[in-house]
Amino acid sequence: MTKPADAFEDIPGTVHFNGERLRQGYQLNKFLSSLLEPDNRKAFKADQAAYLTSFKMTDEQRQAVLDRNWVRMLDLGGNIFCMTKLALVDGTPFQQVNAIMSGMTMKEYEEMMNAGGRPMEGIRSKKEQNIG
Amino acid sequence: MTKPADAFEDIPGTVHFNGERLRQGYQLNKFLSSLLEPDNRKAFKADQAAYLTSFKMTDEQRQAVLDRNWVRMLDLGGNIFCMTKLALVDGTPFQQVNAIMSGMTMKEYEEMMNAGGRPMEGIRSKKEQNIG
Amino acid sequence: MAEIVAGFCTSHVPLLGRVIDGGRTQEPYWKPIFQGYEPTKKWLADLKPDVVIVIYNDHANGFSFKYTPTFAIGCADEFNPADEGHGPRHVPVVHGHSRLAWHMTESLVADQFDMTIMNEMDVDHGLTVPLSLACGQPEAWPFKVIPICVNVIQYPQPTAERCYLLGKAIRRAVESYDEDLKVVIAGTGGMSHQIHGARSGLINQKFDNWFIDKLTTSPAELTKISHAEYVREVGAEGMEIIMWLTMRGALDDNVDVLHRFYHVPAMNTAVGNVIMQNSRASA
Amino acid sequence: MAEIVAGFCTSHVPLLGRVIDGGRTQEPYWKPIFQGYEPTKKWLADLKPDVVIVIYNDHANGFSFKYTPTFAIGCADEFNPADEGHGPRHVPVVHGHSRLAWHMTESLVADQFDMTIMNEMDVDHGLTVPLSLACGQPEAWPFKVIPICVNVIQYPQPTAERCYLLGKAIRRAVESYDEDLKVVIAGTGGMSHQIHGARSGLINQKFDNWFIDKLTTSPAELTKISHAEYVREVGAEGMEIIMWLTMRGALDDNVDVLHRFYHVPAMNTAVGNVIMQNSRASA
Ligand SMILES: [Fe+3]
Ligand SMILES: [Fe+3]
Repeated sequence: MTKPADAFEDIPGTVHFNGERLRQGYQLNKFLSSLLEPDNRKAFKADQAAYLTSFKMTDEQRQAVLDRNWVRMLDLGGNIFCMTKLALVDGTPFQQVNAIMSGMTMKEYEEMMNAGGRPMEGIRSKKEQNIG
Repeated sequence: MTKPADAFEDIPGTVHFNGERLRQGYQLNKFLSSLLEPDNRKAFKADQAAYLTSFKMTDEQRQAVLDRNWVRMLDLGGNIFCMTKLALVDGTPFQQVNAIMSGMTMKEYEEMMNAGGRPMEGIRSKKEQNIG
Repeated sequence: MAEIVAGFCTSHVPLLGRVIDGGRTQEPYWKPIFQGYEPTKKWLADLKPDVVIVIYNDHANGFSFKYTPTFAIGCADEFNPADEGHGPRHVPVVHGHSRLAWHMTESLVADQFDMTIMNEMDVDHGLTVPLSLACGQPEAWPFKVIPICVNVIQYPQPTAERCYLLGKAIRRAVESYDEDLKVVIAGTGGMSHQIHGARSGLINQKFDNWFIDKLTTSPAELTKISHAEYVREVGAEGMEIIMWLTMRGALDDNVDVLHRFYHVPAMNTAVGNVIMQNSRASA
Repeated sequence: MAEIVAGFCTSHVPLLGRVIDGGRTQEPYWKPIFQGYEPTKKWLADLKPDVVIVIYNDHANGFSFKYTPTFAIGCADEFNPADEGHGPRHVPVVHGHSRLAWHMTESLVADQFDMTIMNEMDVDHGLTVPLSLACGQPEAWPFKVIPICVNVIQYPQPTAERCYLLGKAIRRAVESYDEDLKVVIAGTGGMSHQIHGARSGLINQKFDNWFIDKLTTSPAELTKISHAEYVREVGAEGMEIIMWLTMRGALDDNVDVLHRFYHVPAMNTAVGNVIMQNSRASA
């Protein structure tokens, strides 16, 4: 890919879902999107590892799915909207995924949101970064 | 649809494949395009009428297919590129379809083409029309 | 002649759809949000538009990454609610206005917008939640809908300026239609939120409110902001508010704000809802 | 920096692909056509481009009418030859240049072209026949290919002007790429033919030759011609020659013609093939 604009690179705790990411995560996201079909959800639930073999993912990506390692999935090219499908199938509230991704407990995360969300101070630029 | 530009309407012997046509022929073209799959070609050849019932076409459209009435298919919203699939499945040379559509024998049509194609005189505008 | 008589913007938070569908709008956490939409519901019920053009984005539900159109226009008669992972929402089928949609497509393409023509597609919460927020739970949606789906989830997204110009082109398209129709345009998405990575949960009330101010008085300024700046200020997922600019582009430079509502949070997201109409219309 | 060093245009008649695949190029009916392509084959073999950008259209093979992008760009690593009704052509898989394609997509979208990003697609004779005509029957295509698919089969097609401007934007995209690459651009389709209705079989030698003249010396004039006029003069299916304007837009205003070939008929179609390069390049 062309170098992503420095501006994107400068934003902390954020994935720039560009062509490189798309390519890296293509099969992973194809698996995740396959869960939109009721039959596929059933097949996946019945035998997760077997179902995963029908997608040309890397072993790392498969393991991240089996481990429900959301941070790893994101690192390996997972698209966040595709990941919501898996959370729905599992019945995991997405706030929990967000708590995990930002290194907080569910309680801390909920309290932060109820207090008006994550404050913008220190999360605009890597130069002033206070997260991650 | 909005009234197609008068310019298109003025061209003789030519279908303006606009939104209205697309809508009219949607299921017919869906059937025709289904022939791109080897399994579907097999199923169609095995029992044409039965295969056709799986598409929400009008009875007129189904009959035109069964009759290989190319002119009628075109009238009923058939897209010419979709129609090439059916000709290929039948093994009908497309020149023959073109001969039929222009009311010529295959021999006449071939001779016309070998002599440099249909001359432009009289086929530019309905006002000066000498075809159809 | 068809006319765009007004526009509204709204967040399209999927959870709000689930709360409506589950009959939980009166719960203390949710009630203030749905109260904020009451004026919009009343306004729309009184206005009775024939068609609502909904600018929205899909979230890998109706589309897969197999292909990603920058701008797609729904030309079909019907659009079914998408299965987003636990069965489709139990909301009415969305009825299109195929004749107007095709006219718009012709006009937009002639105007150098490279639309993708959709003859079959399912619509996800990006479209159906705004309908629920603005109409409640009717047995059938009380107007026809022309869905215009914008790619905001895969880089490169269209620029904010391109989204704004699309609004202007949509207006030209509608106004050149040969039948009398009362049309409303809706911009959806936002406001500030990010639902991935270490910045998950960000909310930027200051930017959101500044954005609504500018959207009202000087939208062209908002078209100069880069994707990266939007992502920085409103989050990677919140940058979908550039779709509000499409709605804004379809209105006059001078508008009156009939309703303005902002609430924090709906779980992960700031919620905004604004109604605007051309000033001459209210004069 | 990558550079577009030259362009060529060619018809993409499916039958020519079948004749090549069937080893029948030396039959008396076909021989003059393939002889006309010999200079192009030699030129391309000597030039050894890294990438060829192929402007083509699909004929309801790789795409269905479910969705119709105005402009689609192939960003994948591989594109398989489509099954067009009797099994795919036995030609090599087409290898993409994903990195350049994504760069081009970013540049084109920033330049206000509303591309549809294709991450999976099959390519039909519109793309593979030009490769066969220009390369013969190699075991693998000797360059990478970026397919750009234009909707010319469903009204509303992009205007001739828009196709020309796309060429200019493609040039800007290629020239802003960070790696040295020798790029050729191909415009495909045409020349005059109509394969439906009572006008089936039309051939307009006068217009075709005038079009090639103008394409060389004053392409902007060709961008002013309406779709209806193109359909009238070169047939409903022949109007796909507007894709030659995209190739032309990617070159300088002044070009030298290195090869020019025209033949009537290949069954239903006039066949044309032209190679152009920027005049400064030949100086
Ligand atoms: Fe959204
Ligand atoms: Fe073609």
